[in-house]
This record gives sequence, C-alpha cells and structure tokens, in this order.
Amino acid sequence: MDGDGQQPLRVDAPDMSMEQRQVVPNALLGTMIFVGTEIMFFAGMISAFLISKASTPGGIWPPPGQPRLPVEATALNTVALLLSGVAMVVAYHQFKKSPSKATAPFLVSAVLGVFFVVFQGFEWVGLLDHGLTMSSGPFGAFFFLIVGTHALHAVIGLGILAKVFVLLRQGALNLGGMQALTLYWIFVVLLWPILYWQVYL
Amino acid sequence: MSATAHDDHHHGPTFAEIWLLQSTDHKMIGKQYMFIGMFMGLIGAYFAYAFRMQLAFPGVNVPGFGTVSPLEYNALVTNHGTIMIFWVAMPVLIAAFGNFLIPLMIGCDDMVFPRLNRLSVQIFLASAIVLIASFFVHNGGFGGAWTAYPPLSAKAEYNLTPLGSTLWLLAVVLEFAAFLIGGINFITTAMNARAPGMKALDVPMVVWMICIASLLFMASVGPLVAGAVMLLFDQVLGTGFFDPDKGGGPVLWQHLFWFFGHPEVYVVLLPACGITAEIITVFSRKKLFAYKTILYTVIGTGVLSFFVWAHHQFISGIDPRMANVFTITTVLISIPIAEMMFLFIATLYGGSIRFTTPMLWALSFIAEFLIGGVTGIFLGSSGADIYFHDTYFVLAHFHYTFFPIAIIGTFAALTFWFPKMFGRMMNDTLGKIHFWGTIIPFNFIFIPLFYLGAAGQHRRIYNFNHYPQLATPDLQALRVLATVSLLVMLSFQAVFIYNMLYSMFRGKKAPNNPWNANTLEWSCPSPPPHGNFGDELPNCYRGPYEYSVPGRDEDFWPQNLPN
Amino acid sequence: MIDLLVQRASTYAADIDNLILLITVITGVWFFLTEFVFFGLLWKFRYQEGKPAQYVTGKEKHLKKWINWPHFLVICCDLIIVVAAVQVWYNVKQDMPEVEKEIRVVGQRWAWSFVHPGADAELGTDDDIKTVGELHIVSNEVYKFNLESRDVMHSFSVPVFRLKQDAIPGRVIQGWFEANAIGQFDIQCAEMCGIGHGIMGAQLFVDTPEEHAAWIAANSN
Amino acid sequence: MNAARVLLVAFLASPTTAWACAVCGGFSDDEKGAYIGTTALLSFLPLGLIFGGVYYVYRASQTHVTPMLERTESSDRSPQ
Repeated sequence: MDGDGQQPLRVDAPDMSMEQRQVVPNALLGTMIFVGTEIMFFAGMISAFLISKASTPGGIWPPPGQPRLPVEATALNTVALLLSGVAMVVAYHQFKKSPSKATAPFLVSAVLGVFFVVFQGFEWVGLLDHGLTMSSGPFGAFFFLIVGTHALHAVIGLGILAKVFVLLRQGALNLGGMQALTLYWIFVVLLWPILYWQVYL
Repeated sequence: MSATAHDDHHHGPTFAEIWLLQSTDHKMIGKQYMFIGMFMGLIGAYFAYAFRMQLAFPGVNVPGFGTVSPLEYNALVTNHGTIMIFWVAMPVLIAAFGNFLIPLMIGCDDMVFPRLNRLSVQIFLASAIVLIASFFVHNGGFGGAWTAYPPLSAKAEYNLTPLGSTLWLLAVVLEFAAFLIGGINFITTAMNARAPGMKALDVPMVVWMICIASLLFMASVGPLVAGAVMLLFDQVLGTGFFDPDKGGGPVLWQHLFWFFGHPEVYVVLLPACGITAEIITVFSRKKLFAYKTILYTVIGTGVLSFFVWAHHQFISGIDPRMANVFTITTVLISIPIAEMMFLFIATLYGGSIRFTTPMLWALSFIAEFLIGGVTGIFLGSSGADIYFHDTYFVLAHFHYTFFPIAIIGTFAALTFWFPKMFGRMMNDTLGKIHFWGTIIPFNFIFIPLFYLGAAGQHRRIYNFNHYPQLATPDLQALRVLATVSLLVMLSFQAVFIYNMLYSMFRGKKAPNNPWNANTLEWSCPSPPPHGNFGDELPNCYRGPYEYSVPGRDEDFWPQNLPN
Repeated sequence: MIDLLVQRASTYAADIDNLILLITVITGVWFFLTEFVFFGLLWKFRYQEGKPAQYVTGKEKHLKKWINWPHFLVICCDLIIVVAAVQVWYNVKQDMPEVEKEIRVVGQRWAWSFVHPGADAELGTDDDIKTVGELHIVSNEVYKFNLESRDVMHSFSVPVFRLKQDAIPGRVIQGWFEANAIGQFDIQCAEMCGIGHGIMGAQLFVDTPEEHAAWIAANSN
Repeated sequence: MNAARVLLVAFLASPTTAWACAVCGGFSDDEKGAYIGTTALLSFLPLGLIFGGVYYVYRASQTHVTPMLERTESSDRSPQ
C-alpha cells in the first residue's frame, strides 16, 4: 500500500503539519510490556507449582504433616487488597477530572496496601513458628516462593505509590504516570486472588 | 548528568560517559553494548580454541591455556555457549544495533527512557563481570552445560562448582534484567517516537524485527526467570524444587527452560534477518520484495515460536504424545522462515548487485543460514531426533544458525553502519580478506562436525578414547580438520580487529550517506551528534526501500526528502 | 545413509535411517535448488555499467507466483516429513511390542550398571546378574528396559540401535529394543552428567542364544 | 497452523488410555495432565497478552487520536 505498485510515491501536502503521534503514553506502554513479562513470570511459577502439586506421591496436597494455611484470615486480607485496587481505580478516575481530587482515594489505596503487606507479614511469622519454611519441603518452598514474590511486588508497588504520591502533591504527575501506576497496582491486586485460589484453597 | 548531556554540543563524550557507562545517549550505549559484547566474544572464542584443541589433540598442553582437565572442559563448553548466546548474540545484535539504529532510523533524538537505557547497560556490564568472576572462584566456572539441567546444576556435590554455578545463574538473571529494560525501551520508542509521517509500514524492516524479537523475548523470559530463581534457591537455600529426593521434578526445569530457550533462537535470528534485509536492498538497489509478506512471515514465526519448544525434550521423558504435536509445529515453522529466505532471494531479482563487504556478509548470511535451516528439519522430526539428539549433528546445526546470526549478522551490520557509528570508512580490501578468511574456514569447521554427529559422536565429551567406535583415526582426522579450520578462522579475525581499530581513528572520513541509502539514519551527520538530527527532526515521506524508482535521476530516494 | 557410518543392530534402526534418508532427499533438493537460484541471481544481476536495477515491489502477479508455488510445495513436503517422522516415533517410543525379556539399566555418576535376568529369564529373582559397564543381550528377542538414574540426568544412548532415552532420577522410564545383529558395540551417556561425563561409556554385547546361555552359566553362582 | 490446531484438539480430546505409552513410566495421570495443561497455558498466554496489548493500542489509536489520524492520512492504516 504505502509507496507500492501503481503509486510508488506518497507525497503529502507540503504544508501539512506533521506531528509525532503518541497513541499510548510512554509510561503506560512501557508498564504494559513490563506487566506482560511479569504475568509470564508468575505463569511460570504457577505452572511449576501445578506440576509439583500433581506429581506428589498419592496426590495428597498439601502433604501430610504440614501446617494448615490460614485460609479465612487471608480471605479477609484478600478483600482488603481488592478494596485497595478499587480505591486506586477511583483515584485514577478522579485524577482525570482533577488531580487534587485524587488524593483521598489514593491514600485509602495506599493504606489498604500497607495493611495487606503487614497482615501478611504477621501470617508469615506464625507459619514460620509452626515450622513451615522454604526448606521444609515443596509445600513450604512453593508457598514462600509464590506468595513471597507477590509480597515483594506489593512492597515495590507501595514504594512507587509513595513516590507518585509526592509527585501528585507537587502537581507534577501526568496522566501517563498515573495510568502506569494504576495498571501496575491493578496487576498486583488482581494477581492475588489467583494466587490465593491456587496456593491457599 | 542526563539533563546536560543533550545540551552540550561543544565537546565529545566525557571520560565518565564512555568508561563508567554514565551516558544516556543511545549511540554511546549502543557502542558500549557492542564493545562489551565483542570483548565477551573474544573470551568465547578463546574458550572454543581451548576445547577444540583438546578434542583434536587429547591431553595436549594447549598454548595459552595449559592442559584441559575434564572439569575445565565442562566449564569451557558451558561458558562458551552461555557467552556466545547471552553475552554476544543478544547484546551485539539486539542491544547494540537496536540502541544505535532504532532512534536514528525512526528519526528521533533518543530513546524514550534514556535513563532506563543507561541502567540497562550498567546492569549488563555487571552481569558480564559476575560471569567472568565465576571463572576464578574455587573449582572454576559452572560446567553443567548451558541448559543447566538439575539436579546436576542444583547440587554442589554433583557439579563440584558451588560458587561457580551460583554466580553463573546470577549473571544470567542480571543479563535478562538488562535486556528486559532495553526491550521495553525499544518497543516504546519504536511505537511512540517515530518521525512525523512515518507509518507502521514505513518503518525499516530491521526496526520491526528488533521490536518483534524484543517482544518475543519479553513474552518468553518470565518462566525462565521463575525457574532460575527456583534453581538459585535450590543451590543456596537447599530447597527442593528440582530435587526428586525432596519431592521436586527435574523435568520441570526443562519445561521452564525450553519455553524460553527456543523463542530465544528467534529472538536473535530476527534482528539478523532485518540487518540482511537492509543491506541487500541497498546494495542491489532494489525495493524489498513484498515488504508486507516479509512482515507476515516474521509475525508467523513469532507466533509459532511459542509452540515449538518441547522439541528439545523429545527424548527427555516427557509424555511421548506431546512429541507428535511439537513435531508438527516444529516442521511447520520452516514455512515462514523458508518464505522469508525466498523473499530475500527474490529481492535480488532485477537488481544491480554491488559486492561490497557488507553485501558479501549479508549474502553469506542467506547462503549459510539455509544450511542451518534445512538441517533443523532433521532435528524437529521426532523419529530422526531419537538418533540425532545430543550428537554433534545438533551442534553443527545450531552453529550453522547461530554463526550466521551472531557473527555474520554482526559483521554485516558493523561493516555497513561503521561509517555512521564512527564517522570513518572501513578498508574494503581488508574487509574482503577478512570475509573470505572467515567464511571458508567456518564451513570447514562445521561440515566435518555434521559428519561426526551422523557417525554417532555425542556432545560434551572431553576425550573420545573411551568410546571405541568414536576413537577411530578417520573420525579423529575430522576433529583435527575442524580444529585447524578454527585456528585459521580465528587468526583471520586479527585482520578485522586491525581494520576496525585503524579505520576508527585513521580511516577515510565518511560522508553522510556513503552507500546512497534511503533510511533516516543516513540523513544525519556521520557520526551523529547528540540529539542526532540537530535542531530539526526529520519528517518521513515514504517507505524505506524506494530504490531505482522510475523517473528519478538518482537510484535512491531518502525517506526524509519531500520529493 | 547413516548405516554407512554406524552399523544397524536393531529392528527399528532401518526405519530411523530411512526417515533420515527421506528428509535428506527432500531438504537436499530444496537446499540445492535454492542455492542454485540464489547464486544464479547473484550472477545474472551483478552490477554492470548501464544496466540499472528494476523497480519491483513484490506485488506483481507474475513474480509473486515464484514465491507462492514454492511456498505450497514446502507445505506439502513438510506434511510428508511429519507423517513419516510421527510413524517412526510411534513405533519406537509409544508402541510397546510383546516383551520377551526385561532388563534394568541404571545410570549413576559415572557408569552404567545393568541387571540381567538369570537362567530363569525373569527379572527380580535371586539369580539376576548384575554387571557394571557391560550389557549382555540376545539377538532377535524383544527386550523391555527399565531405565533409572541414581543421581543426575543421564541419557542411555546406543548408536547402533538408534536408541536414546534420558534417565531421570526418581523415575523409571520404560522402552524397548530388539537387536538383530551380533557383536560388541558402544553405549554412551548423552546427557551432561558432570566431571566424568566423558568416560561414562559401556559396552553392549549382542550374543547368539548359545553364547548368551554360556555367559549366564558362567556368571551365575 | 490450521492443521496444527486440528491435530492439537484431536490430541487433547483423545482418551489417555487409547495410547500405549511406552516411556511414561513413573508419570502419574495427574502429572501428565499437569504437564500438558501448563504447556498449553505457557504457550498460549504470551500470544494472548501480545494480541491483547496490540488490540488495546489499536483501540486507543482509534479513539484518542482520530483527529490526528485524519490529518495525516487515513487510508488503510494498520495497527502496530
């Protein structure tokens, strides 16, 4: 089509105001690609987990003699993280209207995120007390690997949240940055129920 | 630092920018990637020299190395493979030329995330240092083959290199992090920073190829990073992800590894194909034959590349029914690749072909890669793979793909863009001497290895005397032939190094557009200053391959000229 | 083709060799044709004074057909190869014929050890014969092997049988072969297994029934 | 590609017991299923992600930048 066949030359009007097009803001596009990679990273770990689970002798999972995971308490925590995600989406929509309106939901999201991480930290301490460690068998190893990697992402996410919050207060945050942050945080939030379903239930 | 870099037109790059990787300029970063990659290439070549000598003359005191012990032999072959793929092919083809070419070819002043780009090359250097450090720790570098199958790679009691294997793994993970950052940059830049008027189908093929390769890399690397983290835990913390005694599965690693391992082949192949496309159009003064179809074949290759990886596991104890599916997909992937090669050959039709040094390299890429391509069919066919798996046939096959990709592709690109990179021309005569001195011995290295592989010689054996059927004088003569050819080939690289260094400082000054090429990078000065195009960035008015358009006086029509 | 380099000694060796021959012929024709066209074009369209390049976009029907037809032919050739390859694969790796004898093959760093059935021809009884580095079998009998590994990955490779199978620690992998030639052959380990990988060979003795009976008698206590 | 899909579907639909599997010793059915399932997951997920991303960008280019598109040239633009 372009410059092919019967019409090799495509001479646009000389006075045409040519512009660079940024269909998707740089920050958002970069984050999209990064999140895609992260999804594959977690897909790899979940695949490994599923295979190990399926290859346990006798098919009993979790293997006998291992402490039970706190399913109910974590369900509560899951709700907290999901609410954090909802608050972030609200913050994003408020930001589009007026950046100053985004402060409150943004803070709510951050606080719920911190709550999630801290709550999980206490849970880990309890599990370690019960003798579930990385080297106590595949169950513990996968638990700490998968949940720990997610926790690491959540902590990094909170760090970015803090940094972006400063930018927001300074009024130096652009839409692309807000979109990128929202996308990353939604990734962290929505990943959790999948991990909860796979690892805890 | 980065803020001032662009404004400063008066003096060249500072010491810190060049040597401490403090520059955010994409051209500088590209060159840094290239030189680090070339340095690693020398190490990889040195390793090949050492173990080829051992294979041809078992037990000999290799000049410059000493006698090769079995442990050292394993470390040599392992790190030769790792270095050549991850520290030479990837950084030079994708990172170096991606960094250098993408902003210039799409007509913008720099990458969209220059500081991330700087971080990428810094991490890459760190990974190279970690890898080199792994050779000097207790018992030397990791020797469990570049595929690092556990439990061998997971337990120090098996591989005997407790620190070497951990450092190796760490280096690989760091290197992936570097390319991840780089790849995000490439795709975002190519999408968002194109010159005004440059549409998707006006983008030079090499930019497309590098972007699709980056996309493939990023979509496939995740599971391997997951696997590498698990393997690292196995090594360091004593977890049992891949340890059958602790309830893990050794095949699981292969599953995660080859999911990345095969797309990786296409990750490095595509940029080399793109470079070839650029060069053959310029020197045959022809439009690329069926640009869109080539693009489709690239996309088809990319899609299929996610469905072929288990062919590495045909005999590794996976469900044999899976082999049938993967045989079909593996043989099918020959279709887009064959079509791409046909289209490159068709581009030559009706041309006016100038056999300059870059053109010779690009043409030899096509001629040699075909051998690698057709021999792949043997290995993709499950029935034939039962015999060929892990023999020298495999080795010769992938060297016939990787050598054209990494070495021929790099030399093609370097000789072609050298005037733009360094502002001076390379010596064409020396270039041709180097070309023939490389390409002829190359065939004499690997054709004998095909034969040896067909005779049942399998890989990673430091001395064949323990296998009566492989220790015959006939087969040994072929091993010697391969090694002597390697020595010849390596000695001819001195010509190149001399030519490059001499031309870099003393060569003839290059004009802006020495090859009469169309793409945007040739419209800026050689070498391009900070900000590439000066105050005004170019507009793009047409596709990149409008050569020999009827009715024009000149046989080229740069993209940035309004008419 | 392969049998010129390595003797055939199993019933399915010929199938695999023929498959390889088939692929060689098909890909060989394509390869030489392509290189011929390639070098032909290079010669025909080399730079000549006063002979400018043509403007060809790749949309011209009469030129495009030179790409399309090879494209379809490649697909046809691929299908032939796939069918042939899957047939051979099914025969060797998926199908298990009627088994006459069973052996155990155990890989460990860095030797192959073998457990042969003794005089009663049953594996797992008291008169089993254990050897290290030597596998003794009878020709013209279908053997099922149970492949194990004690430590790391190994690969049980018998070039004359055209047989290769990885040994995975923690798992018993089954396979079969039927020898049809008499002699002494190499067994290799084809998977990197550490420092001694280069010496991890073994010898395969394919005996006549009489020789084999004599060997069993000599090694039974 | 189509032939591959048909065969893949046929393969997944065929009952496991219909195949004599000579080398799957030590493989439990669960494990076989897990390997096949995760193979499919890992193989299809990246394509889904990539094409999802490309579709999103395409949609974004349709909605946000339409005026600019018209200004340059509207004919036959393909998403990238």
